[in-house]
Amino acid sequence: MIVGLFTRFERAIDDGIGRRKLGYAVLGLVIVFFLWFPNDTSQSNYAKTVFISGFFYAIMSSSWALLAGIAGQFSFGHMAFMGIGAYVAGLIARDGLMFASLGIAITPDSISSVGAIVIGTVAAGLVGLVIGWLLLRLRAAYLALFTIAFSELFRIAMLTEYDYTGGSNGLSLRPLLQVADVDTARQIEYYLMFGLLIACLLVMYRVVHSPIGIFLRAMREDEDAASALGVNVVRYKILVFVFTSMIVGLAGAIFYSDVGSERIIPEQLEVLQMSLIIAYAVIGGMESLIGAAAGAFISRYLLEAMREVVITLPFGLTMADGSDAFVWETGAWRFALFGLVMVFTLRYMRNGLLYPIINWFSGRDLIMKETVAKRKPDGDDLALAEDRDE
Amino acid sequence: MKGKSTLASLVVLLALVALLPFSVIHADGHCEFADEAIKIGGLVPLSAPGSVAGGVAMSWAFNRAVDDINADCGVQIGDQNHRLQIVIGDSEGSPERGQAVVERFILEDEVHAVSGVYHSAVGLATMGILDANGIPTVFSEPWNDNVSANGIMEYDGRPPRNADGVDHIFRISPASSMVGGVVVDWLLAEGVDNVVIIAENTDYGQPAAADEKARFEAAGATVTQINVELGTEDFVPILSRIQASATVPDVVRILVTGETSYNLTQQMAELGIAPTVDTICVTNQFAFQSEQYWENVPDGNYCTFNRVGIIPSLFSDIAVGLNEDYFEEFEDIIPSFAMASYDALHILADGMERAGTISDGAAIAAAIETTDLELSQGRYYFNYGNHNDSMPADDGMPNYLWHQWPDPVVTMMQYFEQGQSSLDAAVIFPEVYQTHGTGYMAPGEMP
Amino acid sequence: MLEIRDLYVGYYEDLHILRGLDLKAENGKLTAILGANGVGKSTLLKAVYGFLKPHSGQVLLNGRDVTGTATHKLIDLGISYIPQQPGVFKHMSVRENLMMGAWTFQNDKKRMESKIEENYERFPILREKQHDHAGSLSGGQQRMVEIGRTLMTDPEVILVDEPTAGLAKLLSEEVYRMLVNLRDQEGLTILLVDQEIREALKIADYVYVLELGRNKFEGPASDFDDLEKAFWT
Amino acid sequence: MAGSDASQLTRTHGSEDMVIEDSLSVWWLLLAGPLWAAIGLYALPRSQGKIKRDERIDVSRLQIAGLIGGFALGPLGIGLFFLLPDLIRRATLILGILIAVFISSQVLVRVSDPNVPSVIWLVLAGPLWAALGSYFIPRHYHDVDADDINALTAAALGGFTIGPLIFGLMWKHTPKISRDWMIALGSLGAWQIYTLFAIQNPSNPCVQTPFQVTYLAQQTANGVVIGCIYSLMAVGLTLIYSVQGIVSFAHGQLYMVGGYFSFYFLIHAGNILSELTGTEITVNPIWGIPVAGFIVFLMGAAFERSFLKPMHDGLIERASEYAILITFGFGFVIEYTTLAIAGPFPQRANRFIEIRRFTFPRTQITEDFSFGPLNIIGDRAFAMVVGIVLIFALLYFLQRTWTGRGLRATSQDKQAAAVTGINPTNMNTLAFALGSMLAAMSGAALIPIFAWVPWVGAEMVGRSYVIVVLGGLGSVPGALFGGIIVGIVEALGAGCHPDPSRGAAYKEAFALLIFALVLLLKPTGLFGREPN
Amino acid sequence: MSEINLELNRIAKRFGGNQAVDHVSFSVTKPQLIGMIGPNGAGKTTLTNLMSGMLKPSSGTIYLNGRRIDGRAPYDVTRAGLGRTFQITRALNRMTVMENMLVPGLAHDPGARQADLEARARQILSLLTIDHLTNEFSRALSGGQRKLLELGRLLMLDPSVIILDEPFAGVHPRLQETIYNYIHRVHEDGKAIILISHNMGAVFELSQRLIVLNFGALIADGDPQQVKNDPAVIDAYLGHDEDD
Repeated sequence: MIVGLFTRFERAIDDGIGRRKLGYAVLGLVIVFFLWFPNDTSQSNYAKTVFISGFFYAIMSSSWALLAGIAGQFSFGHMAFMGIGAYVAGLIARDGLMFASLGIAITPDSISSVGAIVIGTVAAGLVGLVIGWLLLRLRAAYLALFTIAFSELFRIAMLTEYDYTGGSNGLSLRPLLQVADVDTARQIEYYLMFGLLIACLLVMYRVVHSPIGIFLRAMREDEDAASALGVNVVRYKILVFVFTSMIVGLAGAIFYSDVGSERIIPEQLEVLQMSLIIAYAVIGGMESLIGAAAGAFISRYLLEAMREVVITLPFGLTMADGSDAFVWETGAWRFALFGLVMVFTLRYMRNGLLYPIINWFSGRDLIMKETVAKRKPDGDDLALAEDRDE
Repeated sequence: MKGKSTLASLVVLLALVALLPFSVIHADGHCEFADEAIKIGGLVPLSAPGSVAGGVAMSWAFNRAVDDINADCGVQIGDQNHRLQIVIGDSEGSPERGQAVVERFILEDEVHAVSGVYHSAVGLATMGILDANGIPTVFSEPWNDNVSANGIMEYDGRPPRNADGVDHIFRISPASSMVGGVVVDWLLAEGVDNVVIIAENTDYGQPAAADEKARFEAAGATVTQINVELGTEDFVPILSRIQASATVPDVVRILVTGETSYNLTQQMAELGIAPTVDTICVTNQFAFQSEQYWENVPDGNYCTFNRVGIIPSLFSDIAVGLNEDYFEEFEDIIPSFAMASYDALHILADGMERAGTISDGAAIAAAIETTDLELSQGRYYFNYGNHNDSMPADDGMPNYLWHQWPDPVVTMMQYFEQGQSSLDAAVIFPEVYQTHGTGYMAPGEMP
Repeated sequence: MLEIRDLYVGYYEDLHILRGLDLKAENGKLTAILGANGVGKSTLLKAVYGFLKPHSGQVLLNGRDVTGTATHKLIDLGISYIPQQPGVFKHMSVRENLMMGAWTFQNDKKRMESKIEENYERFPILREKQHDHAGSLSGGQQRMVEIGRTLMTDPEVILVDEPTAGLAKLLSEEVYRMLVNLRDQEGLTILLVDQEIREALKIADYVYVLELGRNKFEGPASDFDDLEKAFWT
Repeated sequence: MAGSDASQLTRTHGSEDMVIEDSLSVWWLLLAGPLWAAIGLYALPRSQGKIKRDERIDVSRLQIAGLIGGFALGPLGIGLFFLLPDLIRRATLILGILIAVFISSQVLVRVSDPNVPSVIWLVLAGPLWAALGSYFIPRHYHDVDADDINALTAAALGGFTIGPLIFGLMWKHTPKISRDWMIALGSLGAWQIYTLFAIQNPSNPCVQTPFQVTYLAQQTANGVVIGCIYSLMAVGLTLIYSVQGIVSFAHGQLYMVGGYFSFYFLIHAGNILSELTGTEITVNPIWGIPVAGFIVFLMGAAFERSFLKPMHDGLIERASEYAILITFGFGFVIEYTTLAIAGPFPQRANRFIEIRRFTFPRTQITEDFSFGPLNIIGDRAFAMVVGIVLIFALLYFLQRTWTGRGLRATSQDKQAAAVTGINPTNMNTLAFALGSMLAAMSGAALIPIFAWVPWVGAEMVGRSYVIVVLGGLGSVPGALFGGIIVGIVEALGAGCHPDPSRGAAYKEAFALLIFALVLLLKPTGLFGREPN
Repeated sequence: MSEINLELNRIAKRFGGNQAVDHVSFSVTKPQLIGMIGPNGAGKTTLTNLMSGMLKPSSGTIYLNGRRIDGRAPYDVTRAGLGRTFQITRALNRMTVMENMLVPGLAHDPGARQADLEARARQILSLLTIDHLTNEFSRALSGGQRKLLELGRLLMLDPSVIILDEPFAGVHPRLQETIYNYIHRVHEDGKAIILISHNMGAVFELSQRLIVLNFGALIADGDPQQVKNDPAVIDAYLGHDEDD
């Protein structure tokens, strides 16, 4: 019956305003909701905190979706780039920077927190440039392995150079905001992070829907063919690394400048944290920026909500200890469940769990077939290709 | 077909959302409780990268304390009895998460007090918010010297967010300097002079190592410090390095926690570095959990370890009862942070009763400052606070004594039989606590 | 007898490389399939041998429908396949390569040994090089290893895809002689796909010429005197 | 709770030290090398000669291989060369150069002046020349119509090590740059770095005169022992890759869960036996190895069938990335399920053997040179033996059994394998299950040695990636060598890092650094097959 | 109309010991339809890959319009004015047909307005009779339609030389007609086309000049009718003659 209703609704939409417009309307409503949210006096600052960190992870996931889902560069180093942004911003603000021979001297006094964040972002971009260049030759598993190695090396260095980086005590960045009133501060932080998310999404959306985006997708589909069509694959491969590194570097530097958290710790750069980012993107849809962002937001919320499952017993039944609710501590189980969701999403809904919604609103069937019955002969299967010349 | 299955998965997703927690309502038999329960936030690490084992033990202790207090008809404010309720939050060992959870405590759960905290980084990161919101807080495990000293010190180079003169943060775990002091005093008394310190590169290991190193060096001993990463399994290369050094170390001091400390201690024993006749082994307080210790460090006999918390032979009735229950649950001896967590709730409850309020943080904090309670770890009191005219610094005392329980019992213990329960292990220092009438025993000696 | 009826095959669902092909390979005869590149000769063999699933049509072996049988099961039915790409196991010794041919009767050691011995008789050079890695052999020797491996199972029908592609002339002659021997002395049914049209016509009993996935001509090899006519128009 | 089972595990606490008799100690050790070398010299040419009619590997090379293999690795080397004669050339060269580098560096350290400031210039000059060389030499090669595959690396290494000299050499020998050049130059570079290190940091235990031989021997032994154990896990990874062409990101978790399966099996088996017989019985952890292997074999097979098979059936787009993510997710599920069931408390199984450590005592050889003591932890040595036995069993399985041949055939040529009647689908499943099984078995072999927690796999799996990439993805012997190399690198890295307080903390980083370099410079690794 | 001057000078490529392309030289100086034939393994595809930059030649030089293009990256070669198709079609599967067209369009002329490019793409697609598929994902296309899409993509680049690798292989006869038209049309536009095909009929019908490769070497180059009767070519195609 629900399905029937849905179909009728669908037809009505198709005849009338069009799904796409409806989609924009819904998106607009969501944005309005987020803009209005801090003004809801019934909500506490805590909800804002949760949202702020949700926004941060949404940036992380969606930029990873751009890197891996759209450009096809399967990197596990995303968290490390974020860390570079945050650490460099923190260290610059604390210790300054001296290039005596070049006549450049940045002293901690002379630099504002915004300046530090900018430097952190640029540093992340520079490292992204180098790493992107190194990765030109590597594909798929090798690329993943290399980026894991890179991010582990970075984490170990941050942890071990205790005197300089604060080790696992973390590094506290110079606060971006100097607002005494906690409520106001939180309000500003909320809008700052949300604005950053929207800005990042817009910029990434622009990129994806610009020639560059088309080139990136062409590269993902078939690097050789793209190259034969005149796409400078070297440039765009490096570019996408630099671009996403700068986005996450910026997000990291801002988030840890006492907007979402007041210190960055090396544990944040662990492979586990990276894997969560990836899982969010996979669950939300790793080829869609909005999907990945929403996936991160929703997954984090669910992981939080599923910490314990409390089922109030009906009919006045009681547990052995006299309470009337069954409490299941799901501490580790929720991650196991989360992993299962990810595995099944991958196997059966490769475009993410949110895909049907996005697809419906997009007004046409994007990539409806999950599987391809018609196989493209490539790689190992070249031997099967028709009468090959060489 | 396809559409239906995607629809189905959406339904499943929605069903998951619907499983959000409901609140738990207790109804205890013999006491009349007021409607408003006292909520206490318990901030403990329950997922990696935090120390999950520590978090599990602490939350067990919280629940146990809540049960005990409620069985005793809760907290009496005026003529009403308020039921105590613990809200456990998972810090994941991360300052960022810790902050978020504390905010949730304050704003969402509207807790009246907070306790717990295992990782110092979490303690440092959450103090500001807790204090600014006037939440009376008794930390039960972070060791970093700066925890709780916040009220009188500038914290990380910036003024406290809300400097209204009232500091709500207390600590009943020892500051790392206090622990280090005991270990160093003992070792110096043993006449060591060539010290190797192996420290994990964390917020626990590094400050502790720095502090102990300074003390040793002040006494003229040479110190070699070796940092290791938590999670390392194989220490043989670095231990071989110690073994190959020109002079045999007099002591190897391990400032490493968890399974990593077990691996390290066991490999050290297997390689014959320490404990030997020449070299004293001082391992981490985790050795006190003797079941786990002997399972993981079968060769660790004659290792000494520092023990925080009252020594087993002096266990009060409360401690004995706690320990029995803990043993039943975890098959091991209760760690100090579980006892401290248990005591922390009692201190908070007592403070509230004496202040006569459950919501006036300043009043409760003022009441806690004058705590005088006998609990599982001993008698609790706080020397320095707003009730005291002089500041620690005025008395030539270290700043960390602010709102710090000055008497956590820190002892040196030693196993002298393999598989020995830590309840039977010898307390060897300070002398007043010696249980077997003897100080350090070199391998082979018996009390 | 291997019979193919109205076979449609292709790599994409809607793109047929073979469009309604019919042919028969009589028992004990060498049937050659000729045609320009790209008309689907190799595709045909791949379809028969289970690498490609035919879109429609039938493959019959002695009257039994074997269409779409998985590759590894065809050996037991008595069909073997010698692909165009050298398919030796490069990092295994020659002997091991031959042994792999005995996969389907791996427990019958005696039979395996005698078959290997047969192959050594057939190709003495292989005996000499039995412990060398197959990858280190010359192209012709690799081809021998492959053929030898195929013959381990005593197949009734073998499908041969351009056996002399890339081989020197002397070696090619050797290979053709071998095919003739297999037919004449061991009575095998051979379905040969080849570009060496002259050579193929010399040894074949019956010839099919394909064009764009369909039969163009067919007939006994002797009918194809006028090569120009057959291939350049 | 998890602890409850553990406490029922009766254990014998501690153990005895075993000191090997003096007569056997150093002299035995010193003799062992030449002895095995002699055996190798005699046996290897003969064993190969029997089956090698064709004289592709000539006797003199076999003799050298036997000599060096026996000297450096003892029976292991001889056995390896016997089983895998095609490794002889490269492995001999590597081992030979390692020995030569070691000896010559000792000489150099003694003769060189410790305060040479020009050294700094040398260090700086290296990268410069390397950059120049890697830019110009390949161009020259291209211009004269020569194969420039190896020229880039060789020029970079050469520039780094001997500066402009190499350019002349390479120019002269233009088309003949081979892999051997790179090995030689790479070793030379290693030796130079070692020497610089010795000059700059003379008090380091690795170069300090009174201790270094024993110390280096000790660290090398540490590395080899742990390296063999590492190899076992890496071998599984490499096996999966060679057949399936994917890297399993669940390998660490399978290793971890293998340890737990063994642990719980030992407890329950001990309890049941004790109840049946009425006496306290502890089961030796060796029995946990096959049990854990078997269970995880089934797990791996089930996972492969349900999640990886569709990939091989062509039902999945972007298969290589799907493989990364799906195995990753599988590992995620395993880790957290284990955490939920077993709890976060460290656990450890009983000992294998009641010998705490083997010690070769200190022996005065000449007046101012002594050797020893050398310590090897008993259980570790046992686990090493388990590792080696299992790897050799695997090699035997792959080389000498039908199923093993089927696996190798599938990994070499899927189409040809199918043509001979092998079912590639089954081989895929088998490879994944076997690889997973090996991970689990190494976990079961290590649970008596390390304290076990559910996140124990993370560190180990990172190392396995290093090993397989270093050895060459898909090469079983490569994994064995890679494991030993990584073991030694970690041991020497931690043991020789100039700052002892950081050496241990960066232990993992040394291997990761090598990993990154290998990935960038030579993704096929030391023993990897060149792409066909 | 762009200037055409493609010149191959003793181009050779070795794979290990195998001489895949053996010092081939030829040049193209006017808008010509050139057929390139040769038996399997003759090196046609390798030569194509060498010209388009997918492979670096072991020796020899290639100039296009005065620019040396050998050893340059494929995108560079493409921008210099040499476009190619692939034997096995390489449509960008999860992009729409229009996006497939835009990739070369934008790569060729990054400053162009997207609307202009789209208009041009539509024109080309309608020429190729696949304009009804403009917004489909190219994965949904049939094999023949993919071929057409590949040809269409080439036109967006406006190259001066086009290499068509097996444009007819496995294409429905009805679509083949379209491809014929395409080739004629492009040729009329003043572009040189190198047509590699096994479809002899088509090659002889279309080409004005024929290049024959065998074992990597160029064995004939000239008028199709002459080449057809060249004994070396016949041998290459029909197998070794008894007497040679």
